[in-house]
Amino acid sequence: MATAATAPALPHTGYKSESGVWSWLTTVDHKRIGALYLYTALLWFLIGGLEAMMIRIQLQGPNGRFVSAETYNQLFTMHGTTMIFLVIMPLSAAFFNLLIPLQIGARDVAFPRLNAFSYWVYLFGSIFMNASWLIKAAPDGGWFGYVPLTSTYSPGLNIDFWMLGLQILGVSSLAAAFNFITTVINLRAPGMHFMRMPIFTWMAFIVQFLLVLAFPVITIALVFLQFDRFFGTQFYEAAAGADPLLWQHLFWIFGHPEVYILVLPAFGLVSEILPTFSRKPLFGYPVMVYSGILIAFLGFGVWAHHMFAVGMGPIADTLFAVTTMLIGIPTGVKIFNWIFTMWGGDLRFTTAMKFAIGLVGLFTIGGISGVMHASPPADLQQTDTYFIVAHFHYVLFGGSMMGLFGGVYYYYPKLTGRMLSEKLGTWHFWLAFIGMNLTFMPMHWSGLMGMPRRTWVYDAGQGLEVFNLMSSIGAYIQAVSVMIFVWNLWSSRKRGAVAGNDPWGAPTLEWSIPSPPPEYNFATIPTVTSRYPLWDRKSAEPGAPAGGRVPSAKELGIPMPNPSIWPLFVALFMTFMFASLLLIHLGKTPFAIAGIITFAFLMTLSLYRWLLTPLEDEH
Amino acid sequence: MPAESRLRRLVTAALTAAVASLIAGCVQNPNSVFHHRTDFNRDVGSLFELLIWLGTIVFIFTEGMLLWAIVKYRSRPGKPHQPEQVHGNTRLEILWTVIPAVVLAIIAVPTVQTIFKTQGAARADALQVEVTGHQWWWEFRYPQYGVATANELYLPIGRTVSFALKTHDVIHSFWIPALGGKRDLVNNRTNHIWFTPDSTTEEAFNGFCAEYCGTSHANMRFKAFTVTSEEFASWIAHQQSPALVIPALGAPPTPPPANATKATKAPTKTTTATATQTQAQPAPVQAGFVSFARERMPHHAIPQTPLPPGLTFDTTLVGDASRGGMLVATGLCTGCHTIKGVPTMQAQTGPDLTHVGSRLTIAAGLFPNDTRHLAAWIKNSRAMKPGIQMPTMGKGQYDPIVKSTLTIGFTDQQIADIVAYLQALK
Amino acid sequence: MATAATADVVGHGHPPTTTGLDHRKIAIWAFIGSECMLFTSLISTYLVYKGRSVTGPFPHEVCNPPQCATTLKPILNIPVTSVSTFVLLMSSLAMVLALAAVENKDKPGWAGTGAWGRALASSKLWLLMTAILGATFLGFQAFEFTSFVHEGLTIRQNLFGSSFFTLTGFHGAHVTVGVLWLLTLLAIDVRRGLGPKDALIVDISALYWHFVDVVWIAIFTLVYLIR
Amino acid sequence: MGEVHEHPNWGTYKWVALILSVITVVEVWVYYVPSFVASRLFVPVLLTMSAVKFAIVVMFYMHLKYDHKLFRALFTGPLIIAILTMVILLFLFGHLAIRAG
Ligand code: HEA
Ligand code: HEA
Ligand code: CUA
Ligand SMILES: [Cu+2]
Repeated sequence: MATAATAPALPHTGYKSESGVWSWLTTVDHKRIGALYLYTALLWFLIGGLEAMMIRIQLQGPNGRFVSAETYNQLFTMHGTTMIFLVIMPLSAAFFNLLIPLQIGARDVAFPRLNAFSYWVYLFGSIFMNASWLIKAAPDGGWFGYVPLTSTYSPGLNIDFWMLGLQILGVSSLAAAFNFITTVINLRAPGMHFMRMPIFTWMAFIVQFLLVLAFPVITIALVFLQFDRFFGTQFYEAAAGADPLLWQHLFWIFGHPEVYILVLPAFGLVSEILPTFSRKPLFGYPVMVYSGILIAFLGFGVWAHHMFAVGMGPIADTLFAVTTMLIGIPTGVKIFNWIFTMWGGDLRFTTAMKFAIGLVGLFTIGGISGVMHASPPADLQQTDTYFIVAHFHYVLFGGSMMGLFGGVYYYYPKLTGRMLSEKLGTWHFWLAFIGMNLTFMPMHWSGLMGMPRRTWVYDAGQGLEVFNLMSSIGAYIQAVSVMIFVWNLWSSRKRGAVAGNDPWGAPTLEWSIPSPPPEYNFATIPTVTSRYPLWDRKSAEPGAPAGGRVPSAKELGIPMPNPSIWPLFVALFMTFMFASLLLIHLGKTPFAIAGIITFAFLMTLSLYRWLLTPLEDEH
Repeated sequence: MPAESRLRRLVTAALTAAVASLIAGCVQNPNSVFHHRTDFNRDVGSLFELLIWLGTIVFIFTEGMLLWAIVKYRSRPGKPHQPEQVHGNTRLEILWTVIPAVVLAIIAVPTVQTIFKTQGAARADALQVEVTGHQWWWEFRYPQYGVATANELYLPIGRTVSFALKTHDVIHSFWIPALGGKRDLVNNRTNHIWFTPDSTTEEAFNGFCAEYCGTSHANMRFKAFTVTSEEFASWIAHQQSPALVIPALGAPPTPPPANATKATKAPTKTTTATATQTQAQPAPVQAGFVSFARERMPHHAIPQTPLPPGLTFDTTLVGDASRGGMLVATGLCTGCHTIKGVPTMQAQTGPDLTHVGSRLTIAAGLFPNDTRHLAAWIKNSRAMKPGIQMPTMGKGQYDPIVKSTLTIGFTDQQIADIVAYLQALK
Repeated sequence: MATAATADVVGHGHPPTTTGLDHRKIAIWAFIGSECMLFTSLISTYLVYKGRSVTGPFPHEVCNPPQCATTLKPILNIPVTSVSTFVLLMSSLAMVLALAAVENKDKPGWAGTGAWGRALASSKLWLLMTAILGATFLGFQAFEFTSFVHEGLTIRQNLFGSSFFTLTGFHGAHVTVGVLWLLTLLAIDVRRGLGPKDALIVDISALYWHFVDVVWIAIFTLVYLIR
Repeated sequence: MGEVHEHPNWGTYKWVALILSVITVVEVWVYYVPSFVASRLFVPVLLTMSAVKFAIVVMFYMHLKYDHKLFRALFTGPLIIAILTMVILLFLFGHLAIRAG
């Protein structure tokens, strides 16, 4: 569905030969898969944003009655889940797909069909989870679904959709992660040893390890929940002596690394954009790399800072307070290195640059409030209030989204061969910037004035009206900015100025090839001799001339992987297999079992077809 | 240069203003976490203010540097377009590794001290309060006095109070911004938090459930009143006294009816029969302090939740407490509520109603406890508080959970009687 | 410089991988790393819930009334599990021999010419052996599960039951996948014979197999032996 | 593209198998010595023995000892994080002395 919607949006001058819906369903080209990720995620961003809008309308005034309490709970649960799992992660994945092979000088990822599989799983999983709206049973347990509320006390289908949906999406992320780890390790062009790798690829590489290590944990936590809900196990059954904190620990062991999964790709993009538009290399490249690794490692030792109120005792509180604060140091190093990348540079404020600077400024705010949470006694007054909501929107919107928007403006030309409108872009940026501050800054106040989060209504006369009204107005401004952005994407796809190989004067390999790149990316695999090949290349050969006709893989005799429909089928049947479980709660267990068996069989069948057809024709 | 420095001064000014107003604005607000009314909150507060000021300094420093770079190094016509290619500077990078480390150390030390201070054991002679969370109301017990109440907490000024927090169903979180930070109510665990209220006079505070706990999480509020120790003693004494009793109810409890329809029918018969003979004893004359003075309730503590449109009640109807008592003691209410001294009223599912008449709010701090709201509540509580267990009981009312309109149920007159009885339960 | 020097002449074939290693082997190791966290979560849960069950049967302790309706003896059957553990260990030995046999296909008599030498050189024999030992382990597990159920321990019975069956069940599932994988290899071996050029795919399945074995080593100690 | 590295052979495999079996036998044996089970050595000893088994299977059967060092990183990194996580969890749930359970 999303495919059909997005297919026409892309002029693939590189290889017109294979366009049309079928070519999109069967594609194994990392650039096309990247595009699919990008446009699908943006679609969900509209939905997630729409949910946010409804939240803000409801909270615009005291004791609002715009939606019912039940609906409201579904709204914030789905808003959070959507934004994190269906928007930011896949948006990052879009850039992993598009950029990693281009930046390391490869012709594709290590496992092209696995790559397609990841996308289809994501697509079907996201549709599955949102299908719950259609039967008025959207998840309503909050995005971290604490038990026993989500186990014993939520009989409906709502939580099943959430639980199974996350399970499906997990498969997608894991498959992609193994793929990219292998790609980065094994497909770097000659001469590109690790310390010459573009910083975005580095951050992406680190994120893959976070994914590989964090997702199994939530998988298990969800398996327990599934077993409890479907098969009557006791993992979260208080009456049986279970401890609900088990869920909280398992969730946050995943959950905190997850937040760095959400932000590191954005950091990577910003680290590409700032040098380009400062005409200066990244300040302290090695430190940027090491700090990234350190953040990731520390990220596994801080999870319980989400649980300071559960009564873990002073020793545990101290332990996690200290580890949490430590993370501020490597992150700070990044911030300052970015500032000093601009220092003494020749700054050009393109839209991409504006968003990059926006990240540096706004993430810092979120980070500082984060450090305030890190102090348990103070956090007892902050936790589960809008003060927290403010924190994580500054890091998520001010951090991740700003970086990703910047990335879109920066790489849209490479993806489509056309530039986005700078004029609309500027409007998008300033409205988003003003809107987001107007929305989320007052939340610090409303939180400290005693407004708990996840509350359907707040009472009048408690000094909360003004701040909530400001937040709502800010949100509407953001809505306008997003619409401008959407319009920009749509209108520029045909009318945008033709980009050429390197519209920005950027230093890294992806800019040495035509835009959009030919299916094989590099006619000849480059040999890398430095961190910024295109800058060090003293106006040597400019790569294929922009606009000139690009020879096809066949003409060059470059072996390309064949398209395949099987990854799509495997993904589809897997989704149906999980979905069949819902029948258990509809009292149709036999059908459920039948469904699971059938779809498991079909899935295995398609899997064998996939594995037994060779990736390429013999050559 | 002047351009930049002006800009910088501007930003700095704006920020200090912002922070000042952050603290100021909050201090004025009686709900805010900076409205310190306990030792606990003062400790937390001083730590928090340290965090805010350090945070502000870091913020001004970082953002200032950012703005400076943006303004100073923006591309200008005259300027050479090939800046010097700096790749890094180890000394600088060490500098901004060390400085944050120092700042964090400055935060960490008082943090750890406060952790151990606030989580130590409460003094032995502390007032014990058992808090039990229910979807979506609060049960408060004073084990030292054998007193049980709901949704309204009385605390003597100057005496340390130690809360034992438990939950009946899902995880909740106990929070009174002005008195103390949150503690979650977790299954199979008993959490503790203690503090000493040090208000100068009697005060009323808002309390909240701060952990998402389902449909009416937003409506799981409560009130806390700090009173003098004399008033507290008198309040306890009053709470210990049995409720207004109706003789006819001394009879062995009539088993709680099985389902709504029968239940709501049952009383309609009995009342007409018994109303005439029974006479309610006048409530025992109340000496001294029985509840926080209504007129002293501060604006922010008075619930302003609107009644759902269409849920009306003619407040001119005069109710008969004894008839109302019969309805209560023989009807659905027996299934869930306790009224000390009434044999049929010993259930634990819902709030203890023994002294409900002396409370200032109903429905977990959602509505003021007056005739209009109480009547509406009896009539159709589910329309007033989404998702709750207490059934809709007014004749012809629409039950949003069962999704049907009641063909039988209490008439407005009967509701007036019940309200009269409940209000008599001072 | 960047695009100037050409790594491989335009056209045919793939450039060699950066590390000279095969993609699939890197992927399987990354996968195994990920599996570490998976089983950590399962094992941690089992240990966290150890001794928290409100009713029996218990792993190592007797459960007396009133905690249990009737007196229940400790449920774990160490002798049987020890044997199945040994079986799984031996399957790992068979697996390495299978790999060695495949790797040395092109050197007839590499393992000696005697009967034993010829046996050592037979990849089919050792693949089959590994699969059989794996299946035997599963047989033991099936026996263990059924006898537990008869003694009143189901996955719904108590925290111990839930966490025990889920943990060992997950491991059992991994073994099952492994057996199927081995049988697929055996089939290929029978159809067209596996040679040195196939060493990699055998190597990969071997890594998976040994990892599953290693996990069991941990489970055997943490769940069965430590009281 | 199989990579070349000196491979352990039947000789090594045989010994490894032997050691594994012996350790396993010892493990089970000590399990049946009440006095030892009671001693505070019981848990550490068992843990060490299984750690040894774990290590030699990984080093020799999974030939990590002979293989590309990259694989060592890919495995030990996650393993360390996994073990740390388990230890912290057991601490948080007051199980650090596993027998307390
Ligand atoms: C992009 C995602 C992201 C990122 C990057 C972060 C980063 C950080 N987060 Fe945040 N966090 C979330 C997303 C994120 N967080 C989310 C979604 C939640 C809520 C979950 C929920 O409950 O729904 C949350 C909640 C959350 C909590 C729990 C609060 C509570 O529920 O009670 C805590 C507590 O410690 C915390 C801390 C931190 C810290 C210390 C950082 C650090 O990494 C920040 C480090 C950065 C800086 C410090 C700024 C730059 C540094 C300098 C300029 C140097 C100088 C600075 C100093 C010396 C202080 N976060
Ligand atoms: C990356 C993550 C992310 C992003 C980008 C956002 C973006 C926004 N968030 Fe969200 N938010 C979360 C992650 C995120 N949020 C999380 C994790 C939670 C916690 C959930 C929980 O508690 O479980 C949360 C919770 C949360 C709350 C608290 C709810 C509560 O606790 O009761 C609020 C309240 O205002 C809010 C508001 C907003 C707003 C106004 C935006 C805006 O920035 C949105 C901007 C986007 C738009 C405005 C798009 C509008 C588009 C259109 C109008 C076009 C529509 C047309 C079509 C659909 C065809 N968010
Ligand atoms: Cu109780 Cu929220
Ligand atoms: Cu966190």
